[in-house]
Amino acid sequence: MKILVNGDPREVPTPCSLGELVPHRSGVAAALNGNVIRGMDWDHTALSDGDAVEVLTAFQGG
Amino acid sequence: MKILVNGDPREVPTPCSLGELVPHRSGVAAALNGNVIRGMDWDHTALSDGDAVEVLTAFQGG
Amino acid sequence: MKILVNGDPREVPTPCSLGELVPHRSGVAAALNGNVIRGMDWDHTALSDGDAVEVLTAFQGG
Amino acid sequence: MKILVNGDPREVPTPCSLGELVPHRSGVAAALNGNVIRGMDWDHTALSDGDAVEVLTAFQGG
Amino acid sequence: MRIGTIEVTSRLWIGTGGLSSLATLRDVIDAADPGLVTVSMRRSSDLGPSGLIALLRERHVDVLPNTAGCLSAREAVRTAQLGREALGTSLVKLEVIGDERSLLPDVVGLVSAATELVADGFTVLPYTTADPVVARRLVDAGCAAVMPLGSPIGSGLGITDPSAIERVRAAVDVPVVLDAGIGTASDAALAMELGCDAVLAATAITRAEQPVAMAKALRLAVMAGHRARAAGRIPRLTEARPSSPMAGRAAL
Amino acid sequence: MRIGTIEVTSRLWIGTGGLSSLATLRDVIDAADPGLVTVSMRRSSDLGPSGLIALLRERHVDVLPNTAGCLSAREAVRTAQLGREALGTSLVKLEVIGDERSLLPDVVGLVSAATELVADGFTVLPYTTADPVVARRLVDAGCAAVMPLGSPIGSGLGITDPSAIERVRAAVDVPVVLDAGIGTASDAALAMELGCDAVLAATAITRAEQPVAMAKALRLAVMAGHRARAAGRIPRLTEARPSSPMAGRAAL
Amino acid sequence: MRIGTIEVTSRLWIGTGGLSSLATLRDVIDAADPGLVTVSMRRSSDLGPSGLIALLRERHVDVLPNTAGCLSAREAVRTAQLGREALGTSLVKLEVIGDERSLLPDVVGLVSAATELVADGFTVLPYTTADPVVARRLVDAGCAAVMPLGSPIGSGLGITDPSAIERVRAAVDVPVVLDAGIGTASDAALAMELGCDAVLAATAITRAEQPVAMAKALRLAVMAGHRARAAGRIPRLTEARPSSPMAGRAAL
Amino acid sequence: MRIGTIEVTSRLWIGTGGLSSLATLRDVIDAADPGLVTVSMRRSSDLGPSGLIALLRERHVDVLPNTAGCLSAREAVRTAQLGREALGTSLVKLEVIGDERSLLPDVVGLVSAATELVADGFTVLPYTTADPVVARRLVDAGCAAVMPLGSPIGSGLGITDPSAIERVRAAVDVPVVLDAGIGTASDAALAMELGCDAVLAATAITRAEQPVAMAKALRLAVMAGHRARAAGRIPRLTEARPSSPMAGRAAL
Repeated sequence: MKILVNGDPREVPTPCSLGELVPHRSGVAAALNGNVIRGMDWDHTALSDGDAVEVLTAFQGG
Repeated sequence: MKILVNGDPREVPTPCSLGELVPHRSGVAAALNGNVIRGMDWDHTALSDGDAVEVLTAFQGG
Repeated sequence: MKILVNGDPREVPTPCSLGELVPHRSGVAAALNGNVIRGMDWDHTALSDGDAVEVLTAFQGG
Repeated sequence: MKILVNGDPREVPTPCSLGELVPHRSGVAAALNGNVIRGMDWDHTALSDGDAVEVLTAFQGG
Repeated sequence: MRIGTIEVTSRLWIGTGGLSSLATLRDVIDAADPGLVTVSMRRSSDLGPSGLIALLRERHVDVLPNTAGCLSAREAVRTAQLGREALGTSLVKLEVIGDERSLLPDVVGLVSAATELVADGFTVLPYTTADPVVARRLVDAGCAAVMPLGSPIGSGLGITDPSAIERVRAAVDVPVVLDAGIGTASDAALAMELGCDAVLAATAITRAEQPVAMAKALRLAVMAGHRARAAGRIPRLTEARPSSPMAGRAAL
Repeated sequence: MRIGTIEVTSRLWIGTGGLSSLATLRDVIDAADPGLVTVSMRRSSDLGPSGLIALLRERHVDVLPNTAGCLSAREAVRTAQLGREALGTSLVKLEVIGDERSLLPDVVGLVSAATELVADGFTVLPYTTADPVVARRLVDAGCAAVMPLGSPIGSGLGITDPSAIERVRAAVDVPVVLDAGIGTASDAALAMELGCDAVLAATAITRAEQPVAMAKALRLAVMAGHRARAAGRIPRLTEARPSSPMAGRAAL
Repeated sequence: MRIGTIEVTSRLWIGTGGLSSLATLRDVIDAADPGLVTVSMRRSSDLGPSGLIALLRERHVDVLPNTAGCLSAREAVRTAQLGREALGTSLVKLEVIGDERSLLPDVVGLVSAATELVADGFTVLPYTTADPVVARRLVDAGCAAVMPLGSPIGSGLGITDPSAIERVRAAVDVPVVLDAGIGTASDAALAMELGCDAVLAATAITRAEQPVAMAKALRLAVMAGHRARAAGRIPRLTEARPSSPMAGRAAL
Repeated sequence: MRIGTIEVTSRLWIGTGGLSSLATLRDVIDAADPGLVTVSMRRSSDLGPSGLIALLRERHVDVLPNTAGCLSAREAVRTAQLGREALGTSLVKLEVIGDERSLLPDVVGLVSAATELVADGFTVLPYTTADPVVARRLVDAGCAAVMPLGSPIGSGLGITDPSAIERVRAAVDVPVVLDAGIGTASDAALAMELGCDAVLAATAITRAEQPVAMAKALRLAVMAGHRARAAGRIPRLTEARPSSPMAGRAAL
């Protein structure tokens, strides 16, 4: 299926969980369609076609 | 009956309308128990015992 | 003879007075070799070869 | 004889040198009638009646 | 300039608090030729109109009732409504005070009170901080002008942060009226140079040693500052720049 | 005010350098109504008088020749003498420049040049620093006024140290004329509020986008500042002070 | 000082944006010995943690994620939540930007976002205007500190209105941290003298010609200003006051 | 830095007037670690040396006798000579006071006294106005440093015209020491940022509520300002400049 990851379209296998999409647990955070998903919930958070996923980490900033 | 006019207790005859209490129409405004009453309504606004009436006019101010 | 007028060399007949060099009397002032000469004295102020004459007037200034 | 020491009149024996008047050599300086006298010269600087002597040292100051 | 439905010509507006007598106020009004004159709503001891109202009618000045002293949006809204009833004008200088000591506005309460009064048909002129974001929120809420403070009411400290007033000016397209802090003529001129459309002066006039003379001075200052902005001032340079020609100097 | 033998009525004085044409200068003069107009002495290419002189006579303005650009007392004294010859006035705005970059005065050379010119019968108006001690020395030397700078010539930075101007004002009893640094109307008003008797503006007018409009603005500003000082401004307070009565507020 | 659950010892906090390399950031951190270090949340290209996180852990500094660039309360709240997830801290420097050009906060949106985040268990440090009334509203909403701006982010203009910072200080009893505008050491010292508990410097360090040297300078400046406030400065006098005794002068 | 024949390491110099006891002065000296310590010459009641001299020798500090209170060049020259005799140093902080109320220097008398003392073998450090032309004259006369005032002695007003100090700095290549006006740490840091080589603080320390703590604060502030200047501060911008990246923001 096709999803958006950090604004870019990406093809992922079906089914696919947020945990499978994002290999790391520490130092990153994710939002699915605008809703923040806690790390503990990633594995049982299934992605659907057209989902928008944001994966953030810390960068230099004021 | 006893009412409060500008914070001071005052004895008025029963019945008594707001229009009877406040002789003037121009240059003043009145609120009954916190609600602003338009001048046109003063005559048919009956006062009740314990009412709080505020009668204001314009004073020098910044 | 050769003199300097406002910094520029100029050939003038001999003899030549400051008054002959400078036609005007009003709105200008003159210095001969650094010394201010009053207008009344221009006619009997003879110029010599190599003299430096400054002739000034008023310009826009702060 | 009578002299002025730091503005106050004082009776001193005759003769009297600046060195006899001022026991110390270090940390002080002296002027006789407005003229600074170097320490080496105090002993052979004789005081005369009416002399004004200033003896200064260092005080707290900005 | 246009404020709601009325055309305000003079760019000096005045407050009336602090004068000893109505006679002096009359002279101040004549000297200031004010665009608007603010008044506050207070209890009438004889339940009748004040002599002030008669004076303002006599001098044909447009009155701007304020909500001075109101500490909540609710109190300010009701005071505004009473002002409209008593004076027959929909104009209101909206003040929601957030701190009784500094008399600074509570901008959160201010925005909500402004929104309510606009819906009730008022022409709202809010006394606010020199904050361009709040100013735009007030304009979005329908305010007819914004009145940023130069410094605290009655302080006479002038405009403590001119860049903030410039930002407010750039942020909105309604009239900007400098309110509070004016101490003397140069403050009023500066306000106009920063792009304000008018200046409101109260204490600066009423508590000056000679109120009438100060009113005249501020009237001139506002005109001066307004014309100076239009004339296009020279840039600020860190270096000197000769005002007399360097060329043609004599050798002396 | 009285400057030497002549009575100067207008408190705005102007410099004439930097304008593109005499026609504009005529309009600037009419708009400014200046008390004195400064000119500089430069070489005449045709050995004759400049058109500027004709214009100043036509407008009946009192002229104040300066010694702009002089880097020594000697040069300044001679330039002053040439100005007197050419213009038939004993007035001189004395400049002894100590640094060609900042155009700041050399106060040591200034005091000696002033002393020499006073002895020669001049009415000396020295361009000086905002230093009260130097100002008093200049007055002791016989100067008819002192002209402290607000900031460097042509910088438009206004008055960088107002307290210094106040000290000069307190130090002398001759007229104090703020010279150099004026950028716009509020600067001119402030100068007068600090106690100056007049303001000299050159670049602020001549290099403004619209010189005539700025001349008018500065004229109003000088009047405003002069009246404001006379009116007695309110004190500066660190706290707010209500301009509306606290008493008589309604319970709403 | 105590910020929520953690004890912050150093009064200099730093932002990390603008440095060319993590190596320089390491040296800056060592020179500044910062109480807190701010970071921003951005998209991870490889969906993994940044090298910055590793560096901060290596230096054992407490991290303060911000919501820089968020233009609405909603966006700021979500960004705060993502910061908490990624960094395992409940601290957040809350920014709700009201104007993309001046980067000034939207205080109305700020108060509502702060309220929501406090309810969600965050320790909220809001970037706000130097407005004491807004500051008190933020504290009433449960914020652990307030971070008023001295001047616009990255401007280096220092503290344009010191009296406003003093009013914020007087209005709240939580830590006040000067945020935005610091240009150099004297600005940081002044912030502390006005009563701030700490100073956050970002651009002042990261864009200085020598970031590490400036970090050291600001660290000293913050200490100097903090001690100076505690030492009780002399009053400002308009007159001079001799520092040497007038008595005992010689007659020479 | 080198002052005449001696090497001065610390950039904080202190005045000693105004302290209640020599014991406190000892602690102030230890906290300030001053490069030079100024003293004034006064009449000795017992015609012997003061306890102050013993203390200064005990702490091994270099002493800088001043001519405070001298109203003429002649008086200052003689006082300098007496200081040299009493303290065995050729250093002198030369003060020629032109006005007993403002305690501002008489720069004309100052230049002539400096010339005379240099010829007499003194290392002259003149207390002067922030006038670059006078500063250059003093250096041409052979002065080893210049000590411009930030604001009147003991006023605590800091540096009222920073641009003037910058001009003095640019005008001379000898050490520039900010003298007079320092009120607190940020003033001292600013002086160094403007390019001064050292700061002299007297009243700021001696009349602070806690002199020893303020001495420490000023010592840190001078170091901070000195390092900040070397670090190269960011430019002042009228616009904001983001300190967090705009790229990579999430869509939330």
